[in-house]
Order: sequence, then structure tokens, then C-alpha cells
Amino acid sequence: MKYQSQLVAKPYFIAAIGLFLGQILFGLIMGLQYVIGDFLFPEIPFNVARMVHTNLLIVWLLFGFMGAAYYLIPEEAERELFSPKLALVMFWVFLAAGVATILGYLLVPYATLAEWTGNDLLATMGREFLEQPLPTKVGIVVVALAMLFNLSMTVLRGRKTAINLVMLVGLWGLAIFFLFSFYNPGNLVKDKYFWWWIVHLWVEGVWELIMGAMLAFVLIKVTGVDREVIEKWLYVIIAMALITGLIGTGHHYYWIGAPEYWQWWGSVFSALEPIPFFMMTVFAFNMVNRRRREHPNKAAVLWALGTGVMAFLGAGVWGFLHTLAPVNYYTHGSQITAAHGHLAFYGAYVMVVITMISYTMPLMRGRAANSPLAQVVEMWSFWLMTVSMVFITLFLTAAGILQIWLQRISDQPISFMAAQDQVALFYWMREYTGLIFLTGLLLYISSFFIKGKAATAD
Amino acid sequence: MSSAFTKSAARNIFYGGAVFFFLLLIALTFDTMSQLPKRDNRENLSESVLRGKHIWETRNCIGCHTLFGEGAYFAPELGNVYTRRGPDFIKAWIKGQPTGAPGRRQMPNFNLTEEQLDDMVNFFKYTSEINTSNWPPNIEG
Amino acid sequence: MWCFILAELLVFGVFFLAYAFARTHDVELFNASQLELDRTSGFINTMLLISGSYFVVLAVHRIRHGHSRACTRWLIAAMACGAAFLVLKLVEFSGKIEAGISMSTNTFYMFYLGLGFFHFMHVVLGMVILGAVTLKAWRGGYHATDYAGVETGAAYWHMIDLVWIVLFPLIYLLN
Amino acid sequence: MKAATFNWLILMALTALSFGVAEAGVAGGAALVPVLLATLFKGRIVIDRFMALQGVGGAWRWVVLGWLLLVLGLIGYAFQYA
Repeated sequence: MKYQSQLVAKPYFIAAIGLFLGQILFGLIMGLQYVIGDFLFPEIPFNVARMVHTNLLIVWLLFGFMGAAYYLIPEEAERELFSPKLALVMFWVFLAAGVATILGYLLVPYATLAEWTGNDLLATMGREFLEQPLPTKVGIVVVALAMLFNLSMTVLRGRKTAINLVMLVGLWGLAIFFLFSFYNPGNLVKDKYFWWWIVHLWVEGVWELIMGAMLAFVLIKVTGVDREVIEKWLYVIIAMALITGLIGTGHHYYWIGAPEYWQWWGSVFSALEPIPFFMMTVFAFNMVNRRRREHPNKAAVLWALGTGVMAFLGAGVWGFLHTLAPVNYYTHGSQITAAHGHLAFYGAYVMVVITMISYTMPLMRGRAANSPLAQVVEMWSFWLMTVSMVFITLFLTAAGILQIWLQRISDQPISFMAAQDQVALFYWMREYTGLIFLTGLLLYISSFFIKGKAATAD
Repeated sequence: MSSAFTKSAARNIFYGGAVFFFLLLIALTFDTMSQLPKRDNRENLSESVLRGKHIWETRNCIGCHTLFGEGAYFAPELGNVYTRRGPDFIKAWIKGQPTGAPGRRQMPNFNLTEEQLDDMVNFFKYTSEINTSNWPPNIEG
Repeated sequence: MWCFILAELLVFGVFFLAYAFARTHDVELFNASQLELDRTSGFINTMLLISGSYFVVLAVHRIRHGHSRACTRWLIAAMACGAAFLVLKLVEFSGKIEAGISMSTNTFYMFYLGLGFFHFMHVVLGMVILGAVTLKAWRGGYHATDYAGVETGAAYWHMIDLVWIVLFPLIYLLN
Repeated sequence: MKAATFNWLILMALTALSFGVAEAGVAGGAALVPVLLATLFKGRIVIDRFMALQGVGGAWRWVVLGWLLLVLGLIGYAFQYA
């Protein structure tokens, strides 16, 4: 850590991990509701648990991105953050808004919450992932703009590198596309069409820029490979990500009322979407193999390699599995989608944020790397979480295939609920695996509290 | 051909490619918007349907159900529920929740008025008439 | 640049094969719709792109000998071919649009208009790239020992030509 | 220089030939082979001479030529067995 103001990243990362734990707990509740339908009903109906689960995911990833941006941009720009105070204030605003929103979900019926928060003035709530009340949405915009102002001023007055420019472009894109969340036409087809301009253009567009910048930053630090080489890779990867991902939006337009040519455009371009993720895997391994130094933080290197591989598997391979229109016709809206969603989010975004946390946290706590024991525990948590997420994905895939067969393909299709009963075994297995994931997460959190002499490069 | 691949070339490809494909997306979106009137059943977007959509949103139905395959995968697809179940069944079903059957998935009771129930039914009727390229594959959704 | 060119070739290649195999499902429709195309316009456009490519080759040849002015002239000639291509293509497209044809008319027209428009935008992009190269050449920015920029721009332009060389027989001629 | 002009003339001639085949009303399998061969030949000229990939070491030339062969081959297959 070279600049004092980079420390503002710390509360962001701590909040991120805390909310991550919350996300997993609600995930377990939902997983149980899949098999014990009336679990916690009516206190926490499934839709509330799910809203909390997905919203916490988005919010903690945003905390992670913001923390990462506040850490890496000053270092890349080679100057202190424009206003550390503004960053801290925004942290508390965002945390308060986030917590208040989650409490609102849990304590007040959703319709009442909508009424209290002015949803009748501008109806934006009740769409998947965009369930936040109007004040929260406005809050997100305010926090994002304040952050962008802060970071842009820092970069403008400092050194402009590929990494901080790509990070900034990614964050600006994130903020701009979020504005579509305020557009909610009564025409359902239009509503859905532009809803994807947030959801898809985030996760398969601008977020990939943020992810690439974070990964490149950590790789430069832990491998010591020439910046020129890494930044060139970064540009090529994110160029491919946008070239394939922008028109790849079309894979969401097959069955929502949009013209049928999207089946061609979406299939062709999204069939190519695994390429940037594959390049990312090659990139991470290539750079680590060409490393010029042994960084004492082995855990961070493991996370960096892991995110390369798991992003490719989750987003690339599992995405490709059901992205072609003739396949998607049967898999759309089934547990296959859930399987893909879990591995893709974990592999691409959860792991890259943890990579960043893993690399920066020891530095912010005054050492190059954690003690060997703490690192061993952290690496155990890596394997527990990663392997259990792979199995969660496999079980959901199995559930999905069986569900599709029973409900959509077989000669005597059975109803949705009847099919759900038939695949319950896989839901149970998913739930048990989820407990292992939780164990891994708890182990990860505990690794922060393990003391000992800092590891050194050997 | 001997030219080395430089970082600035990579950067230009990124910015150029991003702008190029974003413009292409906008062009396709423009065409999509011009084609939608033939497919999106907008002529039946009555006041009642709009109210129904509002109820759909403010009860967070998407948190359990899917609509055209999008949403949560906990409860049945509703884009075609009008054709699958018909108006009377839908109303009776919503009113009869929760079933309270032990161990079964439960839907909350939203205490909708008779008029609101009609709005919901009209909304489902409207969605079932949108041209979704023959999706879902069968009536079970 | 080359990995970008390969990526582009990949996209076009997938689209071409999608066309070829989509056609097997409805040969009659494809053949009938294809007859409605202006084959002569496609032919002239092919000649234009080939000539444009040839001029670009000459431009590279000139700059290799350090002749900036001659290089600039040939680049301008190439862009003129590109511009003529765009005009002809626009005439073709507007004819179809006036006839009420769109990408949603049928699968053939989805490919004809979609692929055509996609390629059209590439020609525009190619002209932007050639324009930048021309400007730099005109200002004497390239030399006999330093002309990588011209070669890169040329490679992209040839790629667009190459794609059209496959596209033209595929969509206009073969039935 | 002269070689380039010669290649250009060949490209034009092959294009005219393909066009002529279609204009003459030759259709189906009879047109498929000559037109695809002409296209293959044209593509090769653009790749090897214009892009000047011939003589360049490494995989680039073969990747691009391979693309051309694969695409044309599969197009031929799809048209032949439609």
C-alpha cells in the first residue's frame, strides 16, 4: 500500500464479507424451502428470502467493486484519492441504505413497503433483481455518482494507466446502465427488453471490465510481469468480452416477444462469449507461470487462478450449454438457468472480489501477506467453497435436466409442481452442499483472525 | 504483417469494438421497436391490465414465479397461466392461499379485492396473447 | 490486430454456416427470395471491393518505397471504392425497405439484411480506419522503414473484402 | 506491382465468371462446384497475395486459409445435401 487514502477500501471490504455471509444464510433458507415448502412460512416467504439473497449478492459485490476501485485507482494514478472523506461518507450512506432496504424486505409486506417509499409516484419495484424501493435506487445512483466523481478526479490529476481507465469505464458503464431501472413501461415486452440492458449489460458487459481490471491489477502485483504485457492482455480480453457480449444480449430475447431474428443474432454471438473467459484463464495461468517473483501471499495467487478457471466454467461453459436458441427453447427458465447463475456469479465475480480482498487486506493491515497458518486456512476455504459450488451447480444441472424432461419433453408432460417433487433428491443434495459452502465461508472469515508472523517469500 | 501487436493497437480495438457493437445493438433495438407492435399485443393494454401489472410488481410475484421464463424457479410459469387454468381458477387459487398443507410450498394471501383479482386475470390474459415464438414448449410451462 | 481479424472471421464464418444450414430447412423459400435480389448490384459491389483491396495493396507497395503522396492517393482511391460500395448497398437496402421487407419478413431476409448490414458497418469501420491511415500518410507520418500502421489498416480492409468474397456467392449466387 | 495487377485481373475475371454462371441460369449442383472453386481461388489470392500471408512463418496463414476452406467446405456440404 503506497497511499494512505487507499485505506478507505477496508470498511468496504469488511461490509462486503459481512453481507456475503448474510447472502449465504438466506440461500440456505431458500434451499430448504425448496424441499420443506412451509419452512419459516409465513415469517419469511420464499420470495422475500430470494429477494434478500439476490439483493445482498448485488450489494456486496458492489461494495467489493467500490472497495477495489478505492484501493487500486490511487495506486495506479500514483496520488492520494481526491477525497477520502467523501468515500467514507458514501460508505456509510450505502451501508445504511442497504441495511434499511433488507430490513424493509424482512419486516414489512412488500406492497406496504412499495406504498411507503413512493412506488406509486414512479413504479420501479417488483422486477427481478430491481426490487429495491425508489429511495434505495436513488441512493445507489447518488453513491455511484459521488464515487465516480471522486475516482475520476483522482485519475484526471494522476497517472492514467490501462487498468485505472478500464476500471473507470466499467464503473461509469455500471452507473449509466443502472439508470434503465427507472424505466418501467406498462408494455411487458418493452419492460423486459430494457430490463436486460441493466442485468445483461452489467454482468456480461461492464462488470467484465471491472473484473478484468481487478484481475490485471492483482496479477501485476503478485507476478511482477511487465505491465505492458498484462495491459495488452487486459485490452484484448475486454474487447472480446464486449464484442461478443453486447449482441450476446440477444440470447435473452428469444422468448419474450422480441422479433425472431434475435434467435440467430443471440445464438451466434453468445456462442462466442466463452472466448473472453477462456482467454482470461489462459491469461491468469500464463502470467503466473511467467512470474518474476515469488509473492508471499500465496492465497491471493490461488484466488486469481481460481477465478480464471471458474469464470470460464461457470460463465463460459455453463452459459454455452443453454445459450443456443434451439436448446434454450427447452432449458429457458428451468433449474439449468439457476445452475449457470450460481457458478457464473461465484466464479466470475465472487472470486475476483475475494482475490482483491485477499491481496489487499494484509497490506492494509500492515504486512505483505498473512501468516502461513492464516493462508493455509484461507486456501482450505477456497477449496471448500469452490468445490461445493461446483457440486451445487452439478446437482442443479441434474435437477434441471430431469425437470425439463418430465415437464417439457416427455410424451406425458407433468405439471411444474409434480416435476418439482420428482427432483427433490437433487435439491436435498444441493442443500447439504450448501452447508459445506457455509463452512468454507466461515473458515474464510476466521482466517482474518488468525495471528502469527507474516509469511515471507521463500 | 510483420507489424508487432502493440498495446495501443489493443486499446484501439477495445474502444473501436465497443463503440461498433454498441451501435449495432442500438440499430437492432431500433428495428426491434419497430417490429414490436406486431407481436407485443399492445392493443390490449387496457387500464385494467396496467393495474394488474402493478399488482404483479408490488406483490413481488416474480420472487417465486417465472413470467416468460424469467424470475424465480420456485413456482409455476405464469405467462401462459390464463390458457392453462382459465380466469375462474386463477381467482379462486389466489383467494385460497395459503393452502397450509404441511411441508408443501406456500403462497401468501395478498387480500386482493374482487376488482384487483379481475385486473390480475386481465394481465395474465394479455401476457398469454403476446407472441413469444411458441414458448413455452407445452402448456405446463 | 490479427487476433481481432480472426475473431471477426469467426463471427462471419458462424453466420455463413448458420445461413447455409438454415437454408437446408427451407430451400424453396431461400431460392425464391434470392431471386428477388439485385444480383447485378451485388456483382458491381464485389468488383468495387476487389478493386479497393487492389488499391490498398498498391498503397502499401508505395509506402514501402517511401512514397507518401502516392500511398495517400491509392488509399483515397480505395476509400472511393468503399464509398461507392456503401452507396450501392444503401440503394439496394432502401429498395427492400420500400417494398416493406425487413429482417422479420422471413429467415432468408433476416440473413440478407442482417449479414448485409453487419458487413456494411464493417465497411464503414474499415473506411474510418483507412481514413485515419490516409491522414497520417498525407502528413508524412509513415516512412519506408516504418509503415506498420498502413499494413494493419490494409489487413483489416482485406478482411472485409475476403468476407464479402464469400458472402456474395453464398447469398446472391448459389441456389 | 505487376503481380498485384495480375491478381486483381484474375479476381475480377473469376467474379465475372461466377456472376455469369448465375446469370446464365445454371443452378443447383452444376453451379455449386465452379462457383465455390472460384471463391476458394479468390480467397486464396486475397489471403496469400493481398494480405501477403504467403511466406509469413507461423500459424497465421494456415489459420486464415483453414477458415476459408472450412467455411466453403461446409457451405458446399450444406448446399449439396439440402
